[in-house]
Amino acid sequence: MLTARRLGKRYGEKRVLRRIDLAVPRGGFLVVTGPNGSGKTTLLRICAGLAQPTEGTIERAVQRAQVGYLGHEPLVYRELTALENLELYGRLYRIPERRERIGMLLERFGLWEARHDRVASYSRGMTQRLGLCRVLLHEPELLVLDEPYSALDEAGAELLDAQLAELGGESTFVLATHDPARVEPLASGRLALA
Amino acid sequence: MLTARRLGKRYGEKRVLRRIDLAVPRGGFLVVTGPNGSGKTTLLRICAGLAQPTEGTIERAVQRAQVGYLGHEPLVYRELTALENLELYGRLYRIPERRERIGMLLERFGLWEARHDRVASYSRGMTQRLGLCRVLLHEPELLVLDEPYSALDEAGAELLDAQLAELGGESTFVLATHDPARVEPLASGRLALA
Amino acid sequence: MGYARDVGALARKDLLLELRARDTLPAMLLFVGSVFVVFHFALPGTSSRLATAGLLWVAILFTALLGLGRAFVPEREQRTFDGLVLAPCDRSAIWLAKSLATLAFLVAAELVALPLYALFFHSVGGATVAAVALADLGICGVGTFLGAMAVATRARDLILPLLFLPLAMPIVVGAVGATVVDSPGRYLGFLALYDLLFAVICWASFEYVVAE
Amino acid sequence: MGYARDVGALARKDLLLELRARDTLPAMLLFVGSVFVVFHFALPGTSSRLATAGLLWVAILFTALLGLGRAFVPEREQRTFDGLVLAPCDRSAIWLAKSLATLAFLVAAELVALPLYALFFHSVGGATVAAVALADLGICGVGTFLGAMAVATRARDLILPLLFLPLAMPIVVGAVGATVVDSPGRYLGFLALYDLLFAVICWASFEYVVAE
Amino acid sequence: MNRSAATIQAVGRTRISLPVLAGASLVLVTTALAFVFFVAPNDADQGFSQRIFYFHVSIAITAYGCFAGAAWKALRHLWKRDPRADLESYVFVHQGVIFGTLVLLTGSIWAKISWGHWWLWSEDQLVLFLVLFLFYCAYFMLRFSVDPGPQRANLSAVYALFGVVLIPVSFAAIRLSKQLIHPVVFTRDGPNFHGWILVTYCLAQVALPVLAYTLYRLELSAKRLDGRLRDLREVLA
Ligand code: HEM
Ligand SMILES: Nc1ncnc2c1ncn2[C@@H]1O[C@H](COP(=O)(O)OP(=O)(O)OP(=O)(O)O)[C@@H](O)[C@H]1O
Ligand SMILES: Nc1ncnc2c1ncn2[C@@H]1O[C@H](COP(=O)(O)OP(=O)(O)OP(=O)(O)O)[C@@H](O)[C@H]1O
Ligand SMILES: [Mg+2]
Ligand SMILES: [Mg+2]
Repeated sequence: MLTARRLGKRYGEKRVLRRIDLAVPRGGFLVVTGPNGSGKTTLLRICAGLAQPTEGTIERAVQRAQVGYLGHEPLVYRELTALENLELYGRLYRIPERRERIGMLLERFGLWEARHDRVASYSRGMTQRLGLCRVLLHEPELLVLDEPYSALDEAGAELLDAQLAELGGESTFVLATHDPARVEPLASGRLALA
Repeated sequence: MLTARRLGKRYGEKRVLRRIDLAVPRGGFLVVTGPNGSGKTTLLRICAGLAQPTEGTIERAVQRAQVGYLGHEPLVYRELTALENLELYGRLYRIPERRERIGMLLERFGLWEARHDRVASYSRGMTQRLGLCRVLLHEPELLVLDEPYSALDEAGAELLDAQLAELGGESTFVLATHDPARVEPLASGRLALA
Repeated sequence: MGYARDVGALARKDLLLELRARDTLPAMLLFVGSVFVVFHFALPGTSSRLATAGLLWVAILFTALLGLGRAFVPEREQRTFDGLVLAPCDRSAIWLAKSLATLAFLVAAELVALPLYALFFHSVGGATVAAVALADLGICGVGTFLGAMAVATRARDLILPLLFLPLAMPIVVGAVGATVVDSPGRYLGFLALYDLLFAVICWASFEYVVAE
Repeated sequence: MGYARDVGALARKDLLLELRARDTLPAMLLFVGSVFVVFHFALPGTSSRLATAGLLWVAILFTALLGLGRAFVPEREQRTFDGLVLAPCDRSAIWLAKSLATLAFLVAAELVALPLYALFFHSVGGATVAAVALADLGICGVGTFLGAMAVATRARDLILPLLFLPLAMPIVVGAVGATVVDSPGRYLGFLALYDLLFAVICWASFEYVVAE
Repeated sequence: MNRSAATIQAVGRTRISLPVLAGASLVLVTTALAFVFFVAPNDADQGFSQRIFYFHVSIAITAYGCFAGAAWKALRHLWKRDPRADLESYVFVHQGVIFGTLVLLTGSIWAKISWGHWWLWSEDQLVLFLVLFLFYCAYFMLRFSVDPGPQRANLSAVYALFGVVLIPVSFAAIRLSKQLIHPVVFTRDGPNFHGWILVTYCLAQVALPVLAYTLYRLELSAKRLDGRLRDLREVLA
């Protein structure tokens, strides 16, 4: 599904990634760990196709439409409401039964009541939940999640556990986290950056 | 140190906090928990003096200069370097031996190498570390920390543990977190919002 | 068909954002309105057709620059560019939608500007309106493209006019010509050609501007 | 003394940010320069002193508005206002520092604008320079204050000119007067009075604008 | 000062009750109208139409009074943290803008009659009033683009204070720039009219502020009722 060979990335003089080899099979679940500034986000952005490696090659066996990326930023417009944001992405991804699916996700992630509020007025955890809704909206085959548990409360984290377990084996995951124990049962591969 | 009586806060029609009573003694350590959107951030902003309650009263037995607030945002300028940011705050807080202290903090939080880089190029955990440096810079008596562990790697979290333990009993803490177990040994009071 | 729907969804988002934050259109209206009012009081009534046509076009150009400078501000401030880049739509749809949204603001500003111009200076004929329409297309298309390039650099607000003004010179020449002469056909043709040419370049190369 | 150091540290930060991002000054320079160049070609050489003085002042006002609109953009985009509000310095220092930074940009723009004006239109005398200096103080002081107010609102870029222009009217009246008449003393006095009066209110009430 | 203390103070302060006020303003306005139309003599050179002057001038002064009231309440909000002052200040501005509109209307009518134009851009005084009027219109823009809360109250209050400083400064600017073309009634020698004209004018000048105050109290109590209803609904919910 995802194959990288001798990946390297540098910003100007600074080398961030060095000779990374990856092979994530379809349905695989790669957990990326590493201290702050070790290049997890950089690697995940390359996996999602948001950045290009400066060395080596990466191959994705899926279309762009089948990739879901959750980064440190929720990638939603703060001046729009949750509904409007999901509507936009729903149209762009051509989701069938768009409205129903949006409603279902908002309800599942506990944002239904707040769906008409501007995202700017959301709490941090609510924004993260909205980011998750956005990522799951189009049922991507490849999910690239950068610290998806951050800012979530216990209920939210369990919800995410359940979502990951439900999709596990079916979708392919690349997930960066500082708490690998949490996703241990699902993991099929590990990559520790240093 | 911090006394609140029948605190309430609402945004327009929406009521976020309702009849909160607080009494944190000098050297106390209040842990605030609650699900996403329960009002932790709102309460902490009120404690730090960044927001006013719409009902009830709050009293702080310290000057503004003695308050340190770490919110969801690191409150640093992304176009400036770590050093320039801390220099600015060091001047505003009139830190004696400013440069030495800045150097010490940067080294302790592992940012010394990156001190001349713009914050925009920092990883998320590095930005959080810089936010911690900023908060600790002026050795505040009242520390208001909103999910300070978020985005930190294991080493960073242990560093923060050590810092909290070192200051515990001396400074007063109000700390919001989704992982109360982590600060359990230090906690002298708990507040669970719903 | 699908392409048009993507463009529609993206442009709708920009209009909605403007409706919420009212960041762009008021500034453009205020600017273009005050330029004309001021010039009206500053210019003696008998200015040459050429001078006032030049004025009209400079006003339009700078009003557009105002709007273009803000076109990508929401994406930058809220760091949502990644979301658009990842979306399965053709990347050129992002450019087209943003151009259309900017065009909408520019046209709205001109709906105020042209009557004011007619009131204060010279009457506005069909050729002028046609020139305005054609020039608008070129200005918004090229300008949005450069705006997206400028967002990627650090000195955004310096870069945009620096790149844009030279590229807009042919538009001004053609447009002033079309406004002033009696048979503006050639000038209008030139403007249309410019639009077509640059639309094709922008459309084909926008991909490389947004994706790394 | 301590107050001055706070203001210095804050203003230094703003200048540094501008140096890095070059967001404000290039736009101001470009605007004011092109206004004069365009008017030079549009206005016949023999325009009245009053007309060109009006032009000068409108150009300065709008250039300032451009800078003022961006004064609080870093704080807003990077949400650093809280950091400044929490700092132990007197809150009015934030206003003063931001005003000084904006003033620096405005003066830099005028160092280009006034020679251009002298070149194209009328010579610039001591009274004009004094009027510019006094007006700049008022414009930047009041404008920065309103800019901080506007940041807190939803329609920022609409609000700022709406609030600012009425408040700047007395400045324009006084400044045009000082530029045109032979004995500008009264006008300069009026401008100084305006500056003083509004500096005092801004200074005293800025606290309420930034803190809840 | 906390809320309950403020309430006690409000109860303790004697206020004219709303019905009495309404009655008084009704009587005063009708008397003033009667005087304007039946008692005051025709103007020597402007004839009947000059009668609009009684209202025009007193409405203008009432509008300024409202703006001053708004600033006073704003000061109370900022200084004393009087929890009711924000709403009161807002209502004063609202009344001021309503009366300002009336100034523009009556002034325009008068201008049409005596100068033959609805509006003259060359009249600095008119433009000045328009600018001030727009300044206060912008108050609403400002207020309604901030979410309700302490910050909105602060911003509105500061703005109202700016207004009350801007008014004299603008007048000074106009006076400086040229001799007033707009007629000046209150010259240094005192009012240049006498007898019934003076009586009628004074009557209108009393009636309109009382009317404005009545409207102010009316709007205030309606707004307060809204707030209480909202609180009540919340308690029930
Ligand atoms: C700033 C608020 C205003 C004040 C305090 C004010 C005051 C006055 C006063 C005191 C007079 C009486 C002059 C006399 O009896 O000789 C007057 C007359 C007049 N006002 Fe106003 N006025 C104001 C605004 C306006 C506006 C906005 C307009 C027009 C739209 C206007 C149009 C007139 C006209 C046409 C007259 C009669 C002039 C004449 O007799 O030739 N005024 N005003
Ligand atoms: N645009 C950039 N320019 C220069 N350096 C960069 C840029 N982006 C990231 N870096 C550097 O690359 C390194 C890796 O950053 P990255 O964000 O990938 O780390 P990370 O593993 O995600 O860390 P964290 O756990 O803190 O999120 C850091 O040292 C960072 O400073
Ligand atoms: N400016 C605002 N306008 C309107 N509502 C707001 C505003 N700020 C916060 N809220 C609402 O107040 C509630 C509490 O928000 P707050 O940020 O305090 O939650 P929190 O406990 O910190 O949550 P999290 O764990 O997600 O950080 C949320 O429902 C949020 O939508
Ligand atoms: Mg990261
Ligand atoms: Mg929070």
